[in-house]
Amino acid sequence: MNLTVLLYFGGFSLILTGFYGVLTGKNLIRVILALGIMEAGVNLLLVTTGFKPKAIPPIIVKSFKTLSLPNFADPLPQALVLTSIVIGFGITALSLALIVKYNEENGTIKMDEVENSEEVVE
Amino acid sequence: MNKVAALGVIVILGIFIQMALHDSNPGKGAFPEKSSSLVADSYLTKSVSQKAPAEISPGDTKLENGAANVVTSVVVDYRGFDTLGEVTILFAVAAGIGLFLKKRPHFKPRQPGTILKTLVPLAVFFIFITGSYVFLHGHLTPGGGFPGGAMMAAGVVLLALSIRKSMRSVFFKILESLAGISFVAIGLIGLYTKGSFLQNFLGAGALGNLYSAWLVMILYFIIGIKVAAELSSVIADFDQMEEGGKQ
Amino acid sequence: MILYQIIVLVLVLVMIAGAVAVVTAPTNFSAVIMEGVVALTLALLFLLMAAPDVAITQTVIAAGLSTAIFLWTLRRLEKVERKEKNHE
Amino acid sequence: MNQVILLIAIPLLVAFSMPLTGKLFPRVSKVIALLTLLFEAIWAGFILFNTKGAVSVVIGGWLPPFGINLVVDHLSGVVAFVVSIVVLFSIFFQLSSGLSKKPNFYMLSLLLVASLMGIIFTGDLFNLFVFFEIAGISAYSLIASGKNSNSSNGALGYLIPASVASVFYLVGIALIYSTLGTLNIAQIASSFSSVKPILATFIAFSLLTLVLLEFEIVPFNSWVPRAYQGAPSSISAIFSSGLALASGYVMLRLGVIVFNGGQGGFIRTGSFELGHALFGIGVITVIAGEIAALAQKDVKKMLAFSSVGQMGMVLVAFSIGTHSSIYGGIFALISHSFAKLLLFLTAGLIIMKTGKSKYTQWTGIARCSPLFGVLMLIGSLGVIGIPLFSGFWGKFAIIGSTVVLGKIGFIATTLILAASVVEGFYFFRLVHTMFETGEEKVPKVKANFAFWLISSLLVAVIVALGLRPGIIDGRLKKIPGELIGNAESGYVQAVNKQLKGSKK
Repeated sequence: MNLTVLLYFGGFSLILTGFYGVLTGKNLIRVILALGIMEAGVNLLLVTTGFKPKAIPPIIVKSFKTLSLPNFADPLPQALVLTSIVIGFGITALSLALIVKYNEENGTIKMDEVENSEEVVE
Repeated sequence: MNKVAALGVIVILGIFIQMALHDSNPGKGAFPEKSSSLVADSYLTKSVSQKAPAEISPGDTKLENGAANVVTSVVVDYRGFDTLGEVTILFAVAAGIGLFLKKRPHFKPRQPGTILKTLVPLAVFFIFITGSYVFLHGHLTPGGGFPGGAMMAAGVVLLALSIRKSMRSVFFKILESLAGISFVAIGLIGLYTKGSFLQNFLGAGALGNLYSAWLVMILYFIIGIKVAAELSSVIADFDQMEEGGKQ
Repeated sequence: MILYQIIVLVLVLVMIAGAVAVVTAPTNFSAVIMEGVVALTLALLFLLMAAPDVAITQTVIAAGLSTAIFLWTLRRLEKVERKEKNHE
Repeated sequence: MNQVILLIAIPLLVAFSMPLTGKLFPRVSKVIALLTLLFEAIWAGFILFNTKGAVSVVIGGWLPPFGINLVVDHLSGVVAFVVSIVVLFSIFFQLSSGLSKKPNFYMLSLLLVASLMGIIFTGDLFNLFVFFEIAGISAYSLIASGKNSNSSNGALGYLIPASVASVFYLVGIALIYSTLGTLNIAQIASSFSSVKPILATFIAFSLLTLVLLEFEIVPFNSWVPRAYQGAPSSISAIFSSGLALASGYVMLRLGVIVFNGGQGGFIRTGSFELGHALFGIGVITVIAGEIAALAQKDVKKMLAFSSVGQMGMVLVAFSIGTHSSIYGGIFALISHSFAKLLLFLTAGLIIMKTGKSKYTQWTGIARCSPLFGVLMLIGSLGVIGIPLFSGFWGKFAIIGSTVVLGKIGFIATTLILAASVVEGFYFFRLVHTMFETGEEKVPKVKANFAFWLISSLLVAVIVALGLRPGIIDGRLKKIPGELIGNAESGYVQAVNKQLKGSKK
């Protein structure tokens, strides 16, 4: 069993499941949750790109020769994921506040009811 | 969107992804046999701008970057500009929520019992200590400014939930502002003393010591404070709008 | 090594099941809780993938704070709905 | 050139300090924000004036593939200058229009301009993503600050598709990193042709989704009408003139440099002709945008859809990828920025003073205050591309470049001309309505000094560019040459030179 392939599969499944949720969701809370699932999936995907079987965390705790590196995991994708998690939280917080405002303005948290009253050209 | 149509889109996208990942044409694929990273080894051996030393051990002082946690060195030092953008995002979220949500000042907080009143501050005290430990040791151990700041913000949540007093977001705003100013100011000092924005002007220190990797440590401290203040001010805004429902 | 692989496999499957549950859950509340489960499983997975920094951040921010503000919002929206019903 | 970082750092610094100054002296903080925007415009002009060719600037002292770099060349200089002017004028209009806004509004516009500068100058794919997110978050909040009941709807309608697109952008980054092992745009450009073709196509699509969404291209532009309608007019103006310009710039950068290796001709990834797909999408966008604009009664929505049509035309030009079409595309983008800015600000002022947002209700406004009619007319002429006005030269160059393409070129030419006719129809319908005599008495619309200053400057620019494109031609004509080189583009060369010059 190839772990990398499995993790890629997991990441893409999450992204596609979330995407399905975003496409079909009427309730705004559910759409934002589905977005969160997509973000989780892409974070997994990013970490997987720096993953090697039997890797150890990229923290230097004992000495090593630079010619023969220990099997460190790649630190760069991990750094990117840190950023991506925080960005995801920011988007979630902002969209929840927007939903509250939307609810105050339209009296609902369903998207399509308002959408129908306007001409939206795809 | 129609459920069937959405399912169709997902299936098509899935097939496209499958084809892309298992492309049999010649060239570089998504699953390289050897690690393709051009940059990771240089980060790990601290040899981005100088030659890699033969051996790296804790306590070395001549490295270009003294953080033992390589992820931290990437987040704060090698790609510090991204991190500036990241704290800016939280700042923008806090500012945005403050801009478009109406504040509701009139509400009566419920008074908590004595047990909560005495125990929660104690718990929050320990949470703050842990949070600051996490971001002060960010260059040595896993963790760092973001989780540390978030832990402190969680302490603030606890306070808000138990004490039920209206949270004053002014304090957070000032803290946030000061931390942000010092982040950019450190960047500008680097620009005018060393020649490029956010460049390390303090030296690397000894690998693995608490008082090492000065710039990383200071920046992570600032990030921790800033993240804690920003998250707290976001939560304060949420708290106020939640109270607003009760009035 | 086999044990490690099995654990990863189980975690990935739990995560996918959780994601499907978020999309199909009957109520908003259960969907939010399932999202928390997915985030925590992912944090465990990160820990196994030699990414402790990411795991900590994921636990505190994505699983903790994110779920908290979701619940906060839900309570707020429910209150408004209840108030509206009372008015009617 | 090191000082280019100030374009990003200074607005961030001022924005971070605004919670302090905003609490203490709210009025002063707004003026400080405006002065910062003025500084941006001056500094961007200074950078542009000193640009001789592509230069790479490192951040943090780490060389490009390891650290993040900024790249300054003629293209980024010109775009940054125009964007900074657009934001300056819009925010000046907002500040002087009497609709008071909280200090947070100006803070977020500073963050927006900082992130647009970041988008323009950065040389790193992930950094580009971070700046897109900052721009997005400031944009959603600014839209939601609108007073009408559509603002939160517009903001959410923009947030959800943009967030989905940014997830796909991150997928693209993950795949690029696992395949090529780097995130630096120049390094990716020089090795992108070695990626397997289907994978390369997938990566290109996932990266471009976000860019095309911000660039208002069909089918990713469902957010456009709602967001434009919900936002305050000054913010709609920034979207249509600033954000669209910046994302068009990214489209050009990624398309021509990364996916094509700077070889010129149709943009391709591996064996797949991405350019054909983009050409097709562009054609559909032009048709859909112009027809939708024709059907609109709401003036702001009409202007929004007209922007969509124009962006489609620019995409068609970029996807052809010859020297003259790239030149024409950039010229069209820039002139569209100025003309749309004038239209949005004038329309915004009229809507604000009269409270009427549909053009059918505007009957007779120009009878009472004819200068507004003239401003709308000049803006429209600038967008349509009548000779003597700025839009003409862009369309002229694009049409000139399509002629050599044979059948496809014929389609493109016909399309652009037909689009101009449709544009002409709905813009003249608008202006004509304004000059009609209505039954009702219309109040006289008054504007303050700031508005007259901005609008006369914009009119001057539109007419000057129309009469003498030579003013900016010298710099614009160098851009295609920098993008499309014989072996490597000037952009890639600049970064590689820096690598070779290093000690390592």
